[in-house]
Amino acid sequence: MTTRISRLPRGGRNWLVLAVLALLVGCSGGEDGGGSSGLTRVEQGNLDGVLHFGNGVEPEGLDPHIVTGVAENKIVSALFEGLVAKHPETLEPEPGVAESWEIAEDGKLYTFHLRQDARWTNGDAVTAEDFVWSWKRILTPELGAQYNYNLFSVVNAERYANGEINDFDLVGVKALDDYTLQVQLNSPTPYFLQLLDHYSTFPVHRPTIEEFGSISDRLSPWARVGNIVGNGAFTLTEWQINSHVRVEKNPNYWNADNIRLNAIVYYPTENLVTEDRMYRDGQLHHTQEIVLDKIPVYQQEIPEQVKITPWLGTYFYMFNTTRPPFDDVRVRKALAMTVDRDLLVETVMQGIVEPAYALVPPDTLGYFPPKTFDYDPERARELLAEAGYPDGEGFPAFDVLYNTQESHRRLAVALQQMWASELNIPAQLVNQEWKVYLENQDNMNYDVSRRGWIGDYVDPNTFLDMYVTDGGNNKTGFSSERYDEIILREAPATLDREARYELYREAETLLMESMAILPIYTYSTKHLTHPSVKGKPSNIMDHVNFNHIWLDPTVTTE
Amino acid sequence: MSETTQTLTESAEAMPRGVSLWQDAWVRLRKNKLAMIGLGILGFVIVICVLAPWIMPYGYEEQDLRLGASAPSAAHWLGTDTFGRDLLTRIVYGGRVSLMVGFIATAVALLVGVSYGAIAGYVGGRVDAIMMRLVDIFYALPFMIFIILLMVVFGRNLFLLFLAIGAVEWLTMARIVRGQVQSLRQQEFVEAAISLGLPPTAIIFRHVIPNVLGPVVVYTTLTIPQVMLLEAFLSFLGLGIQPPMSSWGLLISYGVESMEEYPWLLIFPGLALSLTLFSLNFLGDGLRDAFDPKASKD
Amino acid sequence: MWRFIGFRTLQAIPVIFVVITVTFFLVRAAPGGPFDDEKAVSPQVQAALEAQYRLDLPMHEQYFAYLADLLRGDMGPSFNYPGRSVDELIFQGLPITAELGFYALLVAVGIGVLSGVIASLRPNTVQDYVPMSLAMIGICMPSFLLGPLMVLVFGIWLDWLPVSGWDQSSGDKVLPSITLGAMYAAYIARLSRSGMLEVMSQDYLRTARAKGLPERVVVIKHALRAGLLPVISYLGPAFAGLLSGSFVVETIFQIPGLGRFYVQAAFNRDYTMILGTTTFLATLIVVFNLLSDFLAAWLNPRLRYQFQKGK
Amino acid sequence: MALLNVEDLKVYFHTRNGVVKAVDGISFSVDRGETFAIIGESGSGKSVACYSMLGLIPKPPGRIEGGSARFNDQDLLTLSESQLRKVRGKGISIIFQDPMTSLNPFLKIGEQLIEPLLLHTDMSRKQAWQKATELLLEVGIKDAEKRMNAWPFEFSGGMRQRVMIAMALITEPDIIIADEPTTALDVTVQAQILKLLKELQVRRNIGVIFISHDLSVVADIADNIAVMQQGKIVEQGSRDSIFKEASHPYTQKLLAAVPDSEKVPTALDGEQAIVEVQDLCVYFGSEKHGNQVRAVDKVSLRVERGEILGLVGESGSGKSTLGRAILRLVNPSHGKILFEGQDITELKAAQLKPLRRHMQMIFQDPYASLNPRMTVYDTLAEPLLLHNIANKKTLDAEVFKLMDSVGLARENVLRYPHEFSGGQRQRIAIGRAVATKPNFIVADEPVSALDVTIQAQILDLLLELVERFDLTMLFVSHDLGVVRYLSDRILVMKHGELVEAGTAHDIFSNPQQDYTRSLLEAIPGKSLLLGEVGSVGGPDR
Repeated sequence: MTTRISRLPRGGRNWLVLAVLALLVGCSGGEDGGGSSGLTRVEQGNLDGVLHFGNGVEPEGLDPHIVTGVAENKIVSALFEGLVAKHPETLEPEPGVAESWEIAEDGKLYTFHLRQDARWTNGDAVTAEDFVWSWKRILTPELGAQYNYNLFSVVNAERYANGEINDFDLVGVKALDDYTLQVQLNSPTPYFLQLLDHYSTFPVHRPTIEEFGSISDRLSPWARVGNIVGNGAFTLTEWQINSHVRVEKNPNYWNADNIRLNAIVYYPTENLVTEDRMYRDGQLHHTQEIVLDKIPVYQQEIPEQVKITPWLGTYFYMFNTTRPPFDDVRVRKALAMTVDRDLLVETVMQGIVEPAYALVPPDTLGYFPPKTFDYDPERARELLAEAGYPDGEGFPAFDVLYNTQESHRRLAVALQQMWASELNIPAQLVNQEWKVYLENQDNMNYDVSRRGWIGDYVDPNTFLDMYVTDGGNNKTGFSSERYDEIILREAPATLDREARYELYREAETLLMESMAILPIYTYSTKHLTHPSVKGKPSNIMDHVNFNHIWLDPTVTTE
Repeated sequence: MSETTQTLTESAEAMPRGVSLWQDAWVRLRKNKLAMIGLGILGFVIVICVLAPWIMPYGYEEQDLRLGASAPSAAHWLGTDTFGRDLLTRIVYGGRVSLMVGFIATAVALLVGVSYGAIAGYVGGRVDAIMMRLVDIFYALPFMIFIILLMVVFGRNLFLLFLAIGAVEWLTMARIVRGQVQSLRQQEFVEAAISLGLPPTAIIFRHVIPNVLGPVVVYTTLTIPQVMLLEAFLSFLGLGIQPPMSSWGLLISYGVESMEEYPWLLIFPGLALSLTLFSLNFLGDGLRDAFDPKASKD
Repeated sequence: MWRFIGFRTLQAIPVIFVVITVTFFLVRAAPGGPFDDEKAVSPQVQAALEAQYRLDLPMHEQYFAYLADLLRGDMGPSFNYPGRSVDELIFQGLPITAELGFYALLVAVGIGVLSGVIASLRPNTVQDYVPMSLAMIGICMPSFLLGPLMVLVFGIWLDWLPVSGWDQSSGDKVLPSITLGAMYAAYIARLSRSGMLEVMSQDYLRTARAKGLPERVVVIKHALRAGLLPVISYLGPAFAGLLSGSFVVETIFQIPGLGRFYVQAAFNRDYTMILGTTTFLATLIVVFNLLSDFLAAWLNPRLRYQFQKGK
Repeated sequence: MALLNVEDLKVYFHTRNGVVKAVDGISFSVDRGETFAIIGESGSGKSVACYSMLGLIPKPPGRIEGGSARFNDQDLLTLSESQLRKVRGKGISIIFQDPMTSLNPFLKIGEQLIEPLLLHTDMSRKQAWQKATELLLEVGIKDAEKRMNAWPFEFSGGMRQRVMIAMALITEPDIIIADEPTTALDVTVQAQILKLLKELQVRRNIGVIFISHDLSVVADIADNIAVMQQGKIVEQGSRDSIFKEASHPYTQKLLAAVPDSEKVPTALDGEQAIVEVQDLCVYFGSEKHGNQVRAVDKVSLRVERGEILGLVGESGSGKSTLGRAILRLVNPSHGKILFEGQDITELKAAQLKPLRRHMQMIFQDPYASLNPRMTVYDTLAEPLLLHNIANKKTLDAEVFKLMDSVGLARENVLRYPHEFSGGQRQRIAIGRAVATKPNFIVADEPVSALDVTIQAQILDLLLELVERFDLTMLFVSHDLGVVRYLSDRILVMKHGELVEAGTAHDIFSNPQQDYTRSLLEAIPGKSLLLGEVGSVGGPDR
């Protein structure tokens, strides 16, 4: 027999080895056998108290003062805790590191009383001085923190951040003692408490940061596994880029007894189809998105797992009001009035969003925007004729800019057709890669462009302050003295909510009368959530408070 | 004597003057059944695509949002997409783009790649080394950045798309041709051409390139599908065609996203593409044989 | 032969240098900067950010500083992942992509060679048409279609294999390897078919048959080696292509490999990362092309002979 | 009962263009110890007949239509493939024509040698290796033990053919089929191989079927000869009867084709030489790396106007390189080349172009030297147009004229090279060379790839053209017989150097060098050539 084998031609032996190797591929794979135990990852997670969370994109980092994205927020808020937290459903402020706080009559002076049992993961106490130093850090000009403006309502914060003053003692944040923090504001800022749950205001651990670099060092590796010291309910244990981030329960957390999750695993799920398949394969408890076409199917088959909730954000198009023909308000109005939002919402958007006729979403903490126009193609044609383009004649071809994404494309295609059939004007769709799209917007190098805005906090201001003259996010050329006056001076100084909202309504009416933007719909968040996930109510901020979540192993989808 | 001259001129006139390799190839191609079927299907597809505006009952941009995505029916033979647009119409119009991109971009790649590879392979030595290292460099440059830059420098139009695609695909062609030419250069008939006093360009284009047509044709049939799919990717980046116009590559990539809900949106564009590519493949094999005078007789 | 190796290796240096230089200026010429975001960045912050990454220096100083760092083996910090160096990210993604590429290559070679050889044994019969048609389908089936399709069939409907991941559950390497290898399998099938057809008409096969060898031995022992030479020379470029072209597959299957870094870096305008991955992949492409040239030479006894004699 | 008895063998090829009767009812027998020669042109069916018995022809399109081939009580034609495999290599072995391509370049010699032993006997690898080594020694390969581990490319053509012979003998077969085993070899090597074959046959008492197109090759070794033409045996008999009493016209033609006369030197006026070469050297590789090859080493010669200068030598002697260097197709390393008195050694390609019209080349291999994708018309028209000899109007007439002068039928004008036989192709190549009405032609082995009957025709054509166009020719060949037939003067080349020069008569009757003598010794069928067998039918040219 041995001779037989040795007689096998040498070339043949080589190929045999290769074939066997090829077979081995089939048997290779990971060591921890999710499949071998017969349980899916979700089922196993339910037993172990591990939440598998589809998190959209890969986090760029976990330094609260540097990161800017939604995905990062979900992780950072599990690793750190600010002065206040939000109720998972009502979003009302609730105690975080601060046990309690007082606000002075004029609404400008906040005094926070920090809980004495708050600890960093290394056991150090969390003190008021930590907050002062942390805020100093995010305001340090050399750090280049994009979200430093969240603290600009604090006295002298903006001047410090812009390098106009160098003495941080002039900035309105003081540690009165280890556990008392006092903040002085420029003006009563009703949403200030909400900002304190934003990661840009979170405390960071000074010794750790200084161990790995200076206060202004963006590139230090302090926020990595093994280095990072946080004060949240969870602590970072694994982070493999493009694979997953794992956080585990922090035993030093002051409220650790009431934290019911043992761990959370975040998955970057950029590809929606992949995320969908992962969910269906029992790999995820929660998805970041639902593929639009699948919504009717899931609403039919697994309605209890489909979570669709209004979101504090508006999807709109903006006009370049400095370029003809869109420098003519009648043209802008004509375009806005020919968009059949009800039809769009019902068909293209699968009925999951609400039509929008203004910038601020309705019922933003009790604010309702004005409705200045309606779907009226008849009137639109008249306006267009008045502007000099009867029946669209002579209307130049114009570009509709949008960044490359399936849902943007769908909407643009539908709008293009509406404009073509109702107004007989030729829109050309231009999709561009994200950064190119941003650059063209910044340079006002567009005719009409798709845009969206998600509120940072629940207040009309987060939308309306975009359109002050020459505001960094304006990008339309819209400019109104009265508008600027309201947004920059009158509204911030107004303490009464109703009076303030009245001012906002006036401003928004100005904006909509000029039709610098063309609102289309109010966003919704769309998630698939496994029924075993408890304590995760939906809210308009898509805010997830992991401290309240728990998994019920008795619930299955079967 | 005068009689001989007479007959000579007569027969000279009777002779199909300048019967070229191409005409001959056509004669041989006609005898190849599979290739002719391929050519027939391809011709049919091209004719339909060209005539689309006159024979299609719907416009490619005509929407019926309320209808949405519907399965094949009497009114819409291949169903409709999510905008209620007739899929058959969109496939036919998409074919115009895909075929145009496929043929023109491949032609660009062919032209550049074959000449470049032939020159490098024929001249050899230092010139060859430099030319091929240049190819290496092009291979290694980040394609994505290159495309994004093109978009900025030239704006966006179809011509640019062909250019971009051609710029990528000629590299492999150049390599293949160079390898072939290197071995052809050693052949005696090239030496014979040199001894006749033929200048190098004439030798390359008359003697060398016709003899590498075989592998070139085969690689070309492999390039066309790649080019068509690349077009979809470039359109995705914003360099190519824009909605509501579409192409097979784009239709397929959209179809993938909803393949469970609306399978027809994937299947029919896929079929159109495969059918065309199969025809091309058979035609390509046929052409390879047709350009090889030896292959015609068994 | 050693001279040849040395010469070619030396040639690789200017190639890589040119690639680095061109890429360096190319990425800076591309529209959009690394810090552009939907929310506007204030000029002060923008300036601070640029200072952190040396972007405030004149272009040529940036360039020479980068070269100097590179010579020390430091590809710089990533723009997109603050706190991580490009070196670290590349060497995190590389083993995974290399493994994926290796399996894909096995799939490609296994399936490709097998079907190519089978087809070549009886040209222009069903035995030829069927595998070659499959190869044609493989060539026109893009991975963005094949991947999701296989996931749907084998992952969801049949529930045989995991739908995503790498090294996380058993069998999760199968689908990505096949998806990535399919196109190359198709190409190799065509290559090996034509290679084999050429060899099958060689005189020395007639010699082998005249010895009374069974057809199986004639094919395996005498024909394969020469018939697969074109495949061998293709392996180098193919493997380099697999490494740099794995982006789609890595995205579909959630694989944390190099391909995603390469493409994401371009989208994010992560200058150092683009440069790092490009330099790295350029080196790989050059190296694998060299290797496969050398391998092909090694398999040719005449060249190997010269090789051994050190000429 | 003879060892092999073939009766009425018929092999047809069924192609799309109809049935080709490749072998049409032939009968012969071969006995132990007998050398049976089958002679015929290429395409006469001689190889097909032998291969078909062993099932080695492609089926389809080939099919055995009838007859029998009895060998060891078996009819080979009725055996199954697996039974045939036991005969192949064991009972009957084959030596193929071209040793360069018939050995697998990717396997070591030893590996290939022992393959039949492992297959057909119970021998262990070690025993087989031992036996193969011994056999290599027997076929005249020195240092056999070491050579077993060598690759085919490390052997010269003659050595490879020895290996092929050893491989055929290794299983001790009863019959060896030798299919043109020496056609691709140099004349001196050919002689050695023929001698070896004969010795082995006698020593081992086996039957040999020797296939050749050249009667002179088998003149010394064949016992019986069959002459085949178009699938049929037209004449069969003992060697003597064939050579002395050939009755069939085809056999006579074959005999006549052997060039056996000596050219009477042309009278030369001895003025200016058309080509003068001084101390020409062509080196390949470089000295620095120790791989320098001195292909041509300090050669000086004159080609007088109007003469045919023969240049002889074995392969590797540098004769082809010398020819190419004179035409500047290979760049000389040192030395000087004068053409029509003009120094062309340093001229650039563009400067050479007008001169190229006057100096042309005919290549050895008409298969390789014609562009397979150009018709006769294109091939012949190219030089005419390039050198403005014809314009668009006169082109057709000029092409036809050329075809007439090289003896190509006009109706073939639009055909491709592969549609022609070797001889016709060489006519095309000659047509191309004379198209520009050159003064000087280098003919590099123009007939060595051709069958012997065709050879004679092409040689006569060359002579005729030389006469008609007043050509001067450098005729490069390894075949002394051919050179003698054609040349006014002969140069003998060895290892890149000229060793002897003289008129054909001088060289043949009174060779000065041992090397020249050994070349003369090796001429096959010398007996025939020098009339030892006695020339029959007296070809008198």
